[in-house]
Amino acid sequence: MNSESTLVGRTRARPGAFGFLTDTTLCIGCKACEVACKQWNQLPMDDFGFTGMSYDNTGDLGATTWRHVAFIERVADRQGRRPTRLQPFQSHWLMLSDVCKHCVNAGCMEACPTGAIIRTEFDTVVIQQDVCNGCGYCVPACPFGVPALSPLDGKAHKCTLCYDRLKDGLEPACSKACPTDAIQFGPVHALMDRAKARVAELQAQGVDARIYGDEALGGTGGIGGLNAFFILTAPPEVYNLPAAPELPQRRVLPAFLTTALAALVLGVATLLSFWRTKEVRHG
Amino acid sequence: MPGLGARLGRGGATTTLASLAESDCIVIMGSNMAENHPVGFRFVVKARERGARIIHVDPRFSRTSALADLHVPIRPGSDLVFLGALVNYVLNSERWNSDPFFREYVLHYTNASVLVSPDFRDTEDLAGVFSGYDPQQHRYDPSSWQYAGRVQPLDGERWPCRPRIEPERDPTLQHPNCALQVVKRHFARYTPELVEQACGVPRDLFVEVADTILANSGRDRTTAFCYAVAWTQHTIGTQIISCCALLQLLLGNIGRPGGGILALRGHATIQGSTDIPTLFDLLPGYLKMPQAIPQHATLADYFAHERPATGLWYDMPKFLISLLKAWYGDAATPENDFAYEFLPKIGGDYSFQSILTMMKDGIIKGLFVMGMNPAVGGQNARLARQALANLDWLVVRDVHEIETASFWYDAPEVRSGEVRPQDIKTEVFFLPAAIAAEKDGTFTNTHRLVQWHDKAVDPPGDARSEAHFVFQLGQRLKELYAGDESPAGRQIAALTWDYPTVGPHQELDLMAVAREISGYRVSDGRPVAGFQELADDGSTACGCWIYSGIVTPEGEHRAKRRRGDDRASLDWGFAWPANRRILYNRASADPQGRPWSERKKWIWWDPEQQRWVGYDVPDFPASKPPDYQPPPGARGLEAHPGTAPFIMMLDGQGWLFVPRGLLDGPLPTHYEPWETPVTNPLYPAQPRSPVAPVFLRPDNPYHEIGDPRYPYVITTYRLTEHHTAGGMSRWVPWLAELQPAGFVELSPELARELGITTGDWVVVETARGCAEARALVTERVQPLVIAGRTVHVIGMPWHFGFGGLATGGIANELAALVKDPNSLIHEAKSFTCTIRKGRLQEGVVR
Amino acid sequence: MQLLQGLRNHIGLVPNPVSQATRQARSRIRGAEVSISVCPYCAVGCSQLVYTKDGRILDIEGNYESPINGGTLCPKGAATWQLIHSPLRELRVKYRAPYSDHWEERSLDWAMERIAQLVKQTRDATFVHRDENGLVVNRTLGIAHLGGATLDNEENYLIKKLFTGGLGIVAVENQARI
Amino acid sequence: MAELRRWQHRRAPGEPVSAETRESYYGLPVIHGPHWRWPIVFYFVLGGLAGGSAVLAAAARLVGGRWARSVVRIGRYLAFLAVLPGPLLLIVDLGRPERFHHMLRVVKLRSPMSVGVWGLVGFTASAFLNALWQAAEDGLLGRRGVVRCIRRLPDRGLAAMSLLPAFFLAGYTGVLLGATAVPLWARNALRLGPLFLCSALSSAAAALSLLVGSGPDVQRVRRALERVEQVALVGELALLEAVQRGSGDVVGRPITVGLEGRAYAGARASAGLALGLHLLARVVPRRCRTVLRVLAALVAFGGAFLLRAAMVFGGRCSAEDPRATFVMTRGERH
Repeated sequence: MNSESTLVGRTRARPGAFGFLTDTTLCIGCKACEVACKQWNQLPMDDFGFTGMSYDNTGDLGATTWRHVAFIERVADRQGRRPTRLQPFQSHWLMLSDVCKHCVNAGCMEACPTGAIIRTEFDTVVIQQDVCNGCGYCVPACPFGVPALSPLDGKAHKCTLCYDRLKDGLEPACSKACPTDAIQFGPVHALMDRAKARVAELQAQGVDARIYGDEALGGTGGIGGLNAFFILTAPPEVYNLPAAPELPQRRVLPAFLTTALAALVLGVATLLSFWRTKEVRHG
Repeated sequence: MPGLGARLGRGGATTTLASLAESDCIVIMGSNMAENHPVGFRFVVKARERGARIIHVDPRFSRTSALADLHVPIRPGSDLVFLGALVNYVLNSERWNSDPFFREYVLHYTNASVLVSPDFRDTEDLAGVFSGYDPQQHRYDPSSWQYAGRVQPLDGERWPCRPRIEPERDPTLQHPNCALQVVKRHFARYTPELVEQACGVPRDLFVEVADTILANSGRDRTTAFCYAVAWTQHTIGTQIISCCALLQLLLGNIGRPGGGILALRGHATIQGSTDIPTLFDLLPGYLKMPQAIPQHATLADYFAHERPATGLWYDMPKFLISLLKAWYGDAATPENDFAYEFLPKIGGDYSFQSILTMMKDGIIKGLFVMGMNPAVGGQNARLARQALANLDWLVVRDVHEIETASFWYDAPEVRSGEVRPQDIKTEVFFLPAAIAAEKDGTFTNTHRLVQWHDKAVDPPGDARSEAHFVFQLGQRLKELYAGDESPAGRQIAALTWDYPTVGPHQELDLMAVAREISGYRVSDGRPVAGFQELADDGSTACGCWIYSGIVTPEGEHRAKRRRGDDRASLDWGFAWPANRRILYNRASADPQGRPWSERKKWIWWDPEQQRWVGYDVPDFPASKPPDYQPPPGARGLEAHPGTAPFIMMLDGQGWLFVPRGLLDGPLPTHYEPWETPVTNPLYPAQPRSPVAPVFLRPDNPYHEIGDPRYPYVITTYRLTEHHTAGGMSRWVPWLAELQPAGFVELSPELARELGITTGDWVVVETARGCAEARALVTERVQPLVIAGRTVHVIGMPWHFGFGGLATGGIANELAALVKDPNSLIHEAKSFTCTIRKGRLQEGVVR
Repeated sequence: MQLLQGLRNHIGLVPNPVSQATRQARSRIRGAEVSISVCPYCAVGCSQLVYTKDGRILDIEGNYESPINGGTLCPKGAATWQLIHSPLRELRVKYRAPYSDHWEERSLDWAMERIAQLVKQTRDATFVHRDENGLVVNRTLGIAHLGGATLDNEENYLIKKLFTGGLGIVAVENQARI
Repeated sequence: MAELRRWQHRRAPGEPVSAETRESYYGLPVIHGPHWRWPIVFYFVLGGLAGGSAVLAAAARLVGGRWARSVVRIGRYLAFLAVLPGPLLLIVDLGRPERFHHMLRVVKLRSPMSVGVWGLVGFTASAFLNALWQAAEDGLLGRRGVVRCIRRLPDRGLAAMSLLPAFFLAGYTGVLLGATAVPLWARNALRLGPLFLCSALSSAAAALSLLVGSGPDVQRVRRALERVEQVALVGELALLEAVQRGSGDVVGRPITVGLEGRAYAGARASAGLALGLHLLARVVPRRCRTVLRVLAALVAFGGAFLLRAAMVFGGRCSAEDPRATFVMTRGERH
């Protein structure tokens, strides 16, 4: 087991992997990423309504929403006092643009029984729409609740990290649109270095900043880090992100072993019962 | 716009968005920049990354506040107290009085040293009004506000102009009547204590803001102010803005990189539609629309009354006569005053709100609406719809079937059965409009930058550009009036209206219009290089002198230039005037013409070349040396010394004291909003603006001050996800889903009192009407303690209406018709209301 | 050999079987024509790239070259494509007769002619050459115009020129007033 | 938002929206739950029955004497018949049924579903061969040459061969659930396989003991089946208890309260009851025994069904509960 410190900022991303750095401290919650994504990928409007969840009327990533901006109000303290002197950059009204994490080891991909979900040459995780048959196993297999089945075409959908754009050397739609560069696209290792520097700089200014998506936080439990990672200023669960998720397929082998063991026991019992059962004497 | 214009010379933003990145401190007040100008806000974030301090003064904690270092919650409508207190704090601060920079800047670049007429009386002396107030007419006679000095008439002019004034000055700035001392006395009572009492801002917080601004202004540092309509939309909006200009002049922040005042505007070319105004009181280039008064009877009269002897406006005849040539061509001759008589003369106030009442009162019978949605965006929306229903005919041009087009069958009162379509006589035409990507043309952005947009495709179906519509309409009308010798017939006949057309829809060639706007020599049609080439003898034509030269003599449209760089980007688009990016940038150098500091250098005097050089186009005669002194009797710009950055002003200086140009006083004074729960702590006898135009009519009732039936302050605003009255966003699925319904933001404190839960339906009510919305209970809104009592604030986005995908109660149902006397802009940022849990009858809001 | 490779791509702990469609995937704007536009929403003036193929707009995104937006857009700007292709966008002339309770379809030409007639009628009925003080005013108060801040400068110019300069319509206003 | 599934969301007058983000993000789920419903429940039950029957048939064939042939015969037929609807149920459940064959595009050892598909194929094949041999043996296929060839197949070999896929089919579904982010399943990843195995065997034994009907050795057969059933039931009971305890209050909530909770309790009760009835059957007069045994079998079978339903639907609830996910994913930092 590695100690915390060696895991911080560490990712097992392959060389040449591309991803996102989403820096919440620069995010103004404008939702340009949501719309730019829908525009490029031509995703339809969701079934919508007023949620009253601050300014989040999207709620969740889904089959037709591949970027989702979460809004968490932390304006007043428990006594209801509002602050006036604020910490540098985003504070007191937390906004995070959530997206598929493109895990280094992806639960959805390992679960997919058809091979529809693949790892591309950019080390991103993509659902091949010509293959997916909508079995839906990737949906609960994702520790972050990213893929979802679409009622429109019955297939699973999620962020492709604009695979088609990357193929033509174009930047993904969301990071390109982001007005404040809160979403940055690039080689994962370069982004991770940038993130570490940024976090250090923020901490020097007294901001409780942290990276979400290294092997210490978010990219844990065999996931090996997230190619789309984040800089947060609050515990991840505040943003509806699991702190230490686990790669579900880690449990496959142990589970098969216990099952086999049970099979052995029951098998022996069954054999015995047919071998040893004696004739029943009447009277 | 007059707010900046009266003190600096031009109404436009003095700086650019990009320049914000060089600020050391950015004060965002009267604006929710991150939400309404997200892309502009990236320069604020850049500045923050470079260590700048970001201060947001706003009643609500918004997405802008979230990125700020200081959030200062302030009572809506008390901004001027806050700004006035800043002025007072600065004037009495140790730094301001000890650092020579401030004295040097103020002494040379402002009118601090001029002596004000001894007849002038301040509001402090007259319990809330300035001298010259006529309580019957609710108007000011500004004669007592003038400079003390010699008045000398000018002669030997081709066109007459106003006499020239030689003001007396006191370079020591000690004379009790010098502008600086007058200002000092005027603001003496604007103390941190008053701020706490009137704005609800804790004393120490105010002091921190003041110290931060002061510490970040000076020779080597600059502070910028960003404002938007939350300053404009008050009965004293112009004065709030002008108070900011006054403050920035005192701090030496005007005309310098990272300084200045950035007006953040809401529509693609709202700046352009003011420069080339679809406004009743202006002609292109901020020339005054002639009025039906003897002083404007003839062209000469007009100049004698409007044309100053000094400053750039001395050239007014060149601009106006070139405009007349552009409009009336050969029909405009020296003999007939260049067809001046064809220019209609205005006889009153025909601004937006008055138009609504004139429609309702049957004076206006036909209306064109192009890309606007008054049924939602008009204050007292019910009255606005009644006005529409009283028209003979209505032409609406838009991309979606907006409320203004559908009111006759879809309005709340129609749905509720109160009114039946069969009772509405209006003949309605809806014409589908084209969108920017479907037409050639230019927009002028918030910092005066004119940019060309290419036509990518032809508009679909019957959709056409406004250019197409207006051109076709003009042609048909010219035919209809052919041979008509009546004055009406002669007027339209005189108009030049022959433009080449292109494309399948006979769209007219926009370049031809652009050339006319830019100006050309009448003899051979060659484009002029700039307004310096315009003449007052009819030999040149120019549709808008401040855009003059936008088409080069070679025929290139400079708004099509697209070579940016990381400084002024002089080759990206064209910024009026004459492609100057930071206005009054002469002030970025000291009186001797040297940069104030290496860090803040922008333009400076180069003794070798004997001209002004630098990163920007000098907003100053390029070869006028810093030590130039005007000869006696000099006129126009010749009359300005080499140290006068404000070339549009009479004396070339920024005005701390405004002798002319403002209708509600030479100095900013705090008056309460027309509807307010509290009284005016400064002038109990004169709580509200003495000259605010009001509409006293039964269909536009007002709330008394402190009316117990309407105890809460309401402020209206916009959201990132929507655009103005929603015509371009509430019908667009990707935007509609992000903010799908109208809502009201209120504090948990108030919600607890009223038992309101997030998601509940609530009804907000004023004497004008009521609007239904969903409740959002949030700590981002907070009650303020004003003069010892708690004042609750309610916030309501005004985007929503009954049409489109994202619907909601119309906030403007609640607002009243009442406005600022200078800009004639309404007051929607602060009025009073009440709110209750529940709904209006079903169906009123989908 | 290739077969082996194929097998390896389909059998294993976590095989990675890339489909033909995935191999051929390309961005839809490859080879499209680009025209440069300006965002029609707020006044920041973001430069937009409009990608078209055979007369159809495929995509609208920010222009990296712009010193203002440097490729970025806000949600409204990013929705410009849908503003143009909105399912609710009106593409036909609609006419509502006085006291009628329904829209009627009319041709653009008919509407233009009818509007021109109405303008002349109203103008002739309300045109004032000299006001009560005998001053020449050459104006009509009978017709008004609203809007302009969302149009082009050239269009504002034409509106002001025709309506005010040519027809004497003085009640011409836009959003700058609100 | 109609689409949003809030977890026990309550709002109070005057409560600021910030209060809704203290425990969780507005009570919204962290993960997406599975879409699985009744088709999958039935597939699980039938899969278990098929697997179990095949195991029993094989065991009976391998070590049981002639007396156990009824189990072999019925077991083989039942295994084959019970597995037949399986693929159909799975295909019906697909978002794009016409693409069911894409399942055979890869063999992915890390994916229980991929492995499961191949296991299902293998089992169906072996079940078919076993049933075919049995049919030939029973003369259901007449006396043609082909049939003679079939009968030459090594009967014991077929039986032995069927054991592995049989156990696999009976148990892999538990592993499949365990290899997800659904808290209830993930927490019990190691228990679900064995649990499903036990209930598969108990339900199969119960089914067979009902079907063996009458015959010379029926008593002996019944006893043998009962032994198996009882062992399985004991294991099932133990595992049910372990799952409940192991899940804890938050993660275990779905199998404690609500409809799923009742189903789970029902599963446990019926296992216990079935066991009890068998024990009772030993002491009561002979004529009552049959009734009790029939009863016990029915109860056990029903229990197997309730168990699958409780786990599938319980998993759906579990996925909706953000707190359950957080409990499952608490790192050192929390």
